Amino acid sequence: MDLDFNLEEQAFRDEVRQFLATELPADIRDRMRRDDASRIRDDIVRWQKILHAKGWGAPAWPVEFGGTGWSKTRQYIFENECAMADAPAQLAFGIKMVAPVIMRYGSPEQQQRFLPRILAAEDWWCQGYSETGSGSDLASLKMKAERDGDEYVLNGQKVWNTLGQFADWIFCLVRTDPSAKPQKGISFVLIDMKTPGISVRPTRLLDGTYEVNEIRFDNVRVPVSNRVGEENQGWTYAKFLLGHERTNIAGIGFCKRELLRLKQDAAGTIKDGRSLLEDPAFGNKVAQVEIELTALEVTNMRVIFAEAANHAPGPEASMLKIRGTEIMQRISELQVELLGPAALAYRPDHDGSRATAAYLNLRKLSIFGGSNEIQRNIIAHMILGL
Amino acid sequence: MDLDFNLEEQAFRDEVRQFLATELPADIRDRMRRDDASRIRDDIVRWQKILHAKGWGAPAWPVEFGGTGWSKTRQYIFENECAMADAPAQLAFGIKMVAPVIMRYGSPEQQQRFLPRILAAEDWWCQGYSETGSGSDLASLKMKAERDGDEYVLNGQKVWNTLGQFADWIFCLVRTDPSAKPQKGISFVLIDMKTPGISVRPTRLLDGTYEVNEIRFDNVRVPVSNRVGEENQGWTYAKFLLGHERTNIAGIGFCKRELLRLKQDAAGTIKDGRSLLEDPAFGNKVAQVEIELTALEVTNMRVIFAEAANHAPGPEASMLKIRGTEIMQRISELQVELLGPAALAYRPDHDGSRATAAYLNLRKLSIFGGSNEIQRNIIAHMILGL
Amino acid sequence: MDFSFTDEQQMLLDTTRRFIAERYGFEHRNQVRASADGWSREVWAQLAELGLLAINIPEEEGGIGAGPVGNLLVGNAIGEGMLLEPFWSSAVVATHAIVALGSAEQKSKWLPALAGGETIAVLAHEEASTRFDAMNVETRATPSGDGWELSGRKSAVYHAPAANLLLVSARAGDEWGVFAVPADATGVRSSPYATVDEQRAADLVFEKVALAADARLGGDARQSLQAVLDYGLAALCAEAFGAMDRILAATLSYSRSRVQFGAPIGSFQALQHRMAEMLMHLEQARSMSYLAASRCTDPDPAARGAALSAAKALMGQAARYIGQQAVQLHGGMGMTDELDVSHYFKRLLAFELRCGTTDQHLENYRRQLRVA
Amino acid sequence: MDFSFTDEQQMLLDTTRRFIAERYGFEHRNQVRASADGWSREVWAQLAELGLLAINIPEEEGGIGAGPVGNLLVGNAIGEGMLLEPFWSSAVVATHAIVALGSAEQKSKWLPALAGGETIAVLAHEEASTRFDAMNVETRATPSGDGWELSGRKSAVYHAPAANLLLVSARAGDEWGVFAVPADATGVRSSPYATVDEQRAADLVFEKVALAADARLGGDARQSLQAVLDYGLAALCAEAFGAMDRILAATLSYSRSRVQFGAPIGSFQALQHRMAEMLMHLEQARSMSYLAASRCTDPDPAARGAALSAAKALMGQAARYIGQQAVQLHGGMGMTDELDVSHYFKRLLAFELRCGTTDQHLENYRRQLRVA
Repeated sequence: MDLDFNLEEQAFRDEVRQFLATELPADIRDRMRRDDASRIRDDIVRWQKILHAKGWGAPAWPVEFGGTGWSKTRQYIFENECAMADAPAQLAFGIKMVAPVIMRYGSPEQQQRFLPRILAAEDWWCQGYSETGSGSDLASLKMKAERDGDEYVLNGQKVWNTLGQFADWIFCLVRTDPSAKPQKGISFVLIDMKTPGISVRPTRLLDGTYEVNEIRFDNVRVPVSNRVGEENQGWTYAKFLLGHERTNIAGIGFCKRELLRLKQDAAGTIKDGRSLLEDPAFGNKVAQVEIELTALEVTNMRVIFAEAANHAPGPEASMLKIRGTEIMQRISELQVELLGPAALAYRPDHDGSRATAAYLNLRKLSIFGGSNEIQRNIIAHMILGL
Repeated sequence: MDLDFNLEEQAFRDEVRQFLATELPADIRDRMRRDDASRIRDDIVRWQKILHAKGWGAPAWPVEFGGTGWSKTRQYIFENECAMADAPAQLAFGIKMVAPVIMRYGSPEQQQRFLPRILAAEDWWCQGYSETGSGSDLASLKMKAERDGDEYVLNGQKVWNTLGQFADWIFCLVRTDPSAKPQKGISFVLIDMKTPGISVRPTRLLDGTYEVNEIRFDNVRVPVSNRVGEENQGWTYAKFLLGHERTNIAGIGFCKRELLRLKQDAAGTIKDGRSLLEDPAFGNKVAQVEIELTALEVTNMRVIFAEAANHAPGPEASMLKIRGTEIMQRISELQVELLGPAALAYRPDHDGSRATAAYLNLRKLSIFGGSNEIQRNIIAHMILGL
Repeated sequence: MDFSFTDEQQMLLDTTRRFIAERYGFEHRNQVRASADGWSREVWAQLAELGLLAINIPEEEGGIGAGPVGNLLVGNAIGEGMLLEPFWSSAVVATHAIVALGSAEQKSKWLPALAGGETIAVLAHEEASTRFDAMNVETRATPSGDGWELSGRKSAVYHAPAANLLLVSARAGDEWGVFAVPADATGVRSSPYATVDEQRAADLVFEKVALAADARLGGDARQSLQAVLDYGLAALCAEAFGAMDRILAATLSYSRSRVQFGAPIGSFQALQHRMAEMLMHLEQARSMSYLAASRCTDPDPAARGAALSAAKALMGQAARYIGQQAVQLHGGMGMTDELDVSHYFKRLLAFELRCGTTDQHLENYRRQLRVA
Repeated sequence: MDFSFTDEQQMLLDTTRRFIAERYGFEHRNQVRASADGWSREVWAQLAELGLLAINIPEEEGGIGAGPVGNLLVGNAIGEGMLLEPFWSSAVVATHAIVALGSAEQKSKWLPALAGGETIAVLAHEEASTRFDAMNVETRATPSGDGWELSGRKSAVYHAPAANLLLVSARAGDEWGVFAVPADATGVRSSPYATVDEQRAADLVFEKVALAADARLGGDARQSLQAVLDYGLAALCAEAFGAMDRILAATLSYSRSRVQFGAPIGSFQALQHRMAEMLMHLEQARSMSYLAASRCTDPDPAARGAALSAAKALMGQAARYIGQQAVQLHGGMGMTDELDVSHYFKRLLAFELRCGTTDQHLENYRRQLRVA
């Protein structure tokens, strides 16, 4: 048993750090520090191109598709170092979500057509899963895809589509057999966002930002060749995708970065002649969350180690998701508490606003990607066997 | 709106305090302080006789049955003052549980026979409700009562019978119609504990005490005249009883007494030159629980006021039960935390043992009288309409 | 012990609720919120007409004199409607400050205009330096000629952009003072901004602002200023309760209608227990809003402070729990600007931070713990 | 990064688990617990025979030298079986103290007897004065003739009633010392008692106990004493994890078989989510037990202390949550002496209080928070 990275892993970490120190553009990093630039298309695209140029565009892909071929451990190190260096997160929808499905279930043509453009940030992908009546209960989705010769005719609506306002392509779960049981009649299709009949309406969120969209499909015609895998087998691919989405779901790097920020700010806030980091009551709260994060870091490494030892990503990811989001939300709460009344101001140029905006926005963590309630169901059923 | 007791209520409170100061025997009070004497039969009986002599033997009974005829507010004041003065709690099974049922549904003969002896502590009553397979799901109880002429023949087993090892009488829910729906075939019977065929086995608890019993009934013959109300209507009486059991369910007086004890002990424990009451971390925990208790005290008074305004005891009692038991368990936790390693010793003569024994014993609070989970179901169904 | 309200008190609540139901629905509020000022002069005039701006003016001064219980009930309704108008700042705190501290001349000068809505006043008290000690004011008033010269900074003053009259707390030698400053006086600089709960506030700078001698409200305000703050805090608690009550109602309603896995989500036991927990927080918060109203005029500053800190701490915790769970149970819908839920959520977040944070009030309460 | 165990380590775990399964079932444990001593000399001899009493003795001293990972795995099994024998006190802490501090003579004098089980030793360190500062020892050793005179008081010394050798921490002038004292030495008074987790402990008084010069283990123990305590704490964490693991397993099993309202209680969503929460506490605790084992021999006292305080604080919280919920989910059955649940529950309560409370370790951790 050894909880530390070995020499080879340490050398890799140093290499990543060095790369980030020299190659992450200062303007992007500064935007990330000031406000969360992970919602800015240009920054994400520019950073992806830089990573791609280095050969690091797809940390989790095998080499044959242009990926790095890195071990799980290296991927974990890489993502955490990027987050800690204030690099924007790579756009998951292409690299982490649709690409693994295309690699595993797509045709050679689909692989050649889509994967290189994802890697090079030439296509911006988004996800069409949830519908108004189908959130946690995804399998109840209703969007229709009716066969008409070589085409599907799509009608319906998708919601909670993240960053789709910038998208070139969308992958959707659609119902190709309305008569089958809910999970049986679903197909997985790739849709060019420029196809006539698609309309995107951004949803204003509580923090004032536009991050998710409602997308309507009115008689949208998509070539059948854009379907991945077999007709009516989409649910299988969706579940496969879910497993991949959950790599690094704990967000250790993000938590560490924001915890450091919290500690720095606490150390700079003076109360009764000492800093809030030294204040017993507030300091204990910071200590508590740092301890929990320390434990989660070890737990995360244990899960990676188990996966590497030939286990597929399992329901353990649900634990990482719940605890990771709880910790991130807790850190965010403490950032607001630290500011106190200064967190009331809500304007872009006000120091307090970053923490407040993050607090509002990060409520999503326990809702999306399978709500934390759904994750608890998964733990109860899949791990505890209840 | 006035949160304070009015002059008449204050005068009553002072009268109760004065009575307690002079009439509560010092040896009983000291046993209560040293160890929880509410499990000692002689102390409870002696105190009940003193209360009875004063005319205060049954605070909630109407005058016609020898009760005080006090308002809900006076009952509340009385119970809290008694608890704060370290008086043993009155035995609920007779005074608060079976007596209201007998008053409402019993025959005049039953009323004349049982009520005066309850008041005078001549009969010790206990409750026979739960069975091995019927805890939260009480209506599934199986103990049989078969009619044989003027008698019922009882067979079965009751568990979690509190203080039944001292009992003269037991009231039981028994199944008189096995073919009816679970809640329909139940009757409410009164049983002399000296009847042949009854055997009592005390259950050793985690704190080493004997507080509950398993009671077996083997062909126990009980006169039909000992049935309260109608045959097969017992579930109605049980529900009626439940409402009465829940008066003062929050235990404000007990919480206040134990909180005061906690604060006194904290004030006497020195760390880094100041007391643990002044220690920011520990002091905040004490402050938190005192604040919650303050709120619950107001909530409790609101419920009493609403009941007095002609509403029956409602599902609001579930809130009082949950929060009251949470607060009491929290105070108990803090008493153990305050002692630290001194709470490890577990022997009657060791200072630390009282808090530790209480901590172990008080786990029951969230389990018995309808577990806190069942109370949350009640709130969801009866108050929130979910 | 009496938890009933008088007919007059009940009428005050009904009047305010009816006004909000008829004139301040969620859609109308959205329009107000999107306007340049972020609040409505028309609504303000209507509040004046209904007499609501006079509830903190004693009857002998021509007002309604509804006192803390009036603020409790009107505050509930205002929180339910999430009013954006400067009611709390002007009609509660500033009005009460003038009633409590002002001379007869000052009262007759300002109270009628406050009741009529022509004068909008705010108490500018909090500063960076009052973060951990509400009385640690650094703004100073120094005698100058016949009057005073005022210098200092105030931060996050709610509704200051709407005000034409600023009541500024300041040290005056060894004493405390509250000074009336016209919002357009020379030397007053205001940096206005929107707050997280969609209201407007400003950071204020006072640079050698020249004031006449009669600008000072009363004499040494050492005790009375804290009393005014406590009075205002009780009213803020009432508002917060109204918001909590509504956000839970919205959650219950959503959970009954939202179907997933073939059943309303309100039928899932884990969510039922969550909502039961929310209700308990709500009822404990209600009790504390009563306690705050009952004790906020207690002449004993220690007893008053303990009760108000207890109320603010517990209600701040309830606001967080209820608010967060309401958003959570609404799922993605709770994150959108479209439902009222997210707006209540932000109002409750602001409540946590205003008039002393939850942490600060818990500490205040701890410092007065006694073995008694 | 490697979470695998060597074959030797795995064998150690299997050996201990098999021994407990075969010889230390719950019924047998009940008999041991009811005995006068409260532990079994027969079991102790068997542990010696299996080599388990030698796992903290280096191979070069004739032991097994299994180190922290050995303690992690054996500790897990001991916690699972809730052993009542003085394993932790004698075979882990006291043995390690002699290995770490003792001279060659002292090692060869005591280690074989410790491995054989004839010598049972405990480290008597905690006093009333060490409650909030583990190094604030008041017991003193003063030079006397060729040797020492020892005076002071030690409290809640686990397994002291079983020990024939006491290792007593004391101030010796400006230095720290650890002194070997025969349990029956003149001037030693012991007040033995049962602990809440059914083990035995004693408060000890040393009144001018005369010791030979060679009674002192090593020289100034300022650093090494803390290192020994940390080493022991990691092993205690391993025991606690074993108990948590079993009490959750018992709860899962009970919730699958206990039927109420026509369904196993494990099918109720609110309880499912509770058990999911218990599992997350358990897995976080497991990680921390690994961290404690990994860092407990770190030569940097600050890094070691931070890791161990983090582990103890989090595991103490997990112990409380898992323990309380296990009892709760068992209903009345969880309160009885009859099931193992209540015994695990008490073992976990004791864990919270031993070797520094949860509060104290959280504070220790806070004090070393750095912006780095």
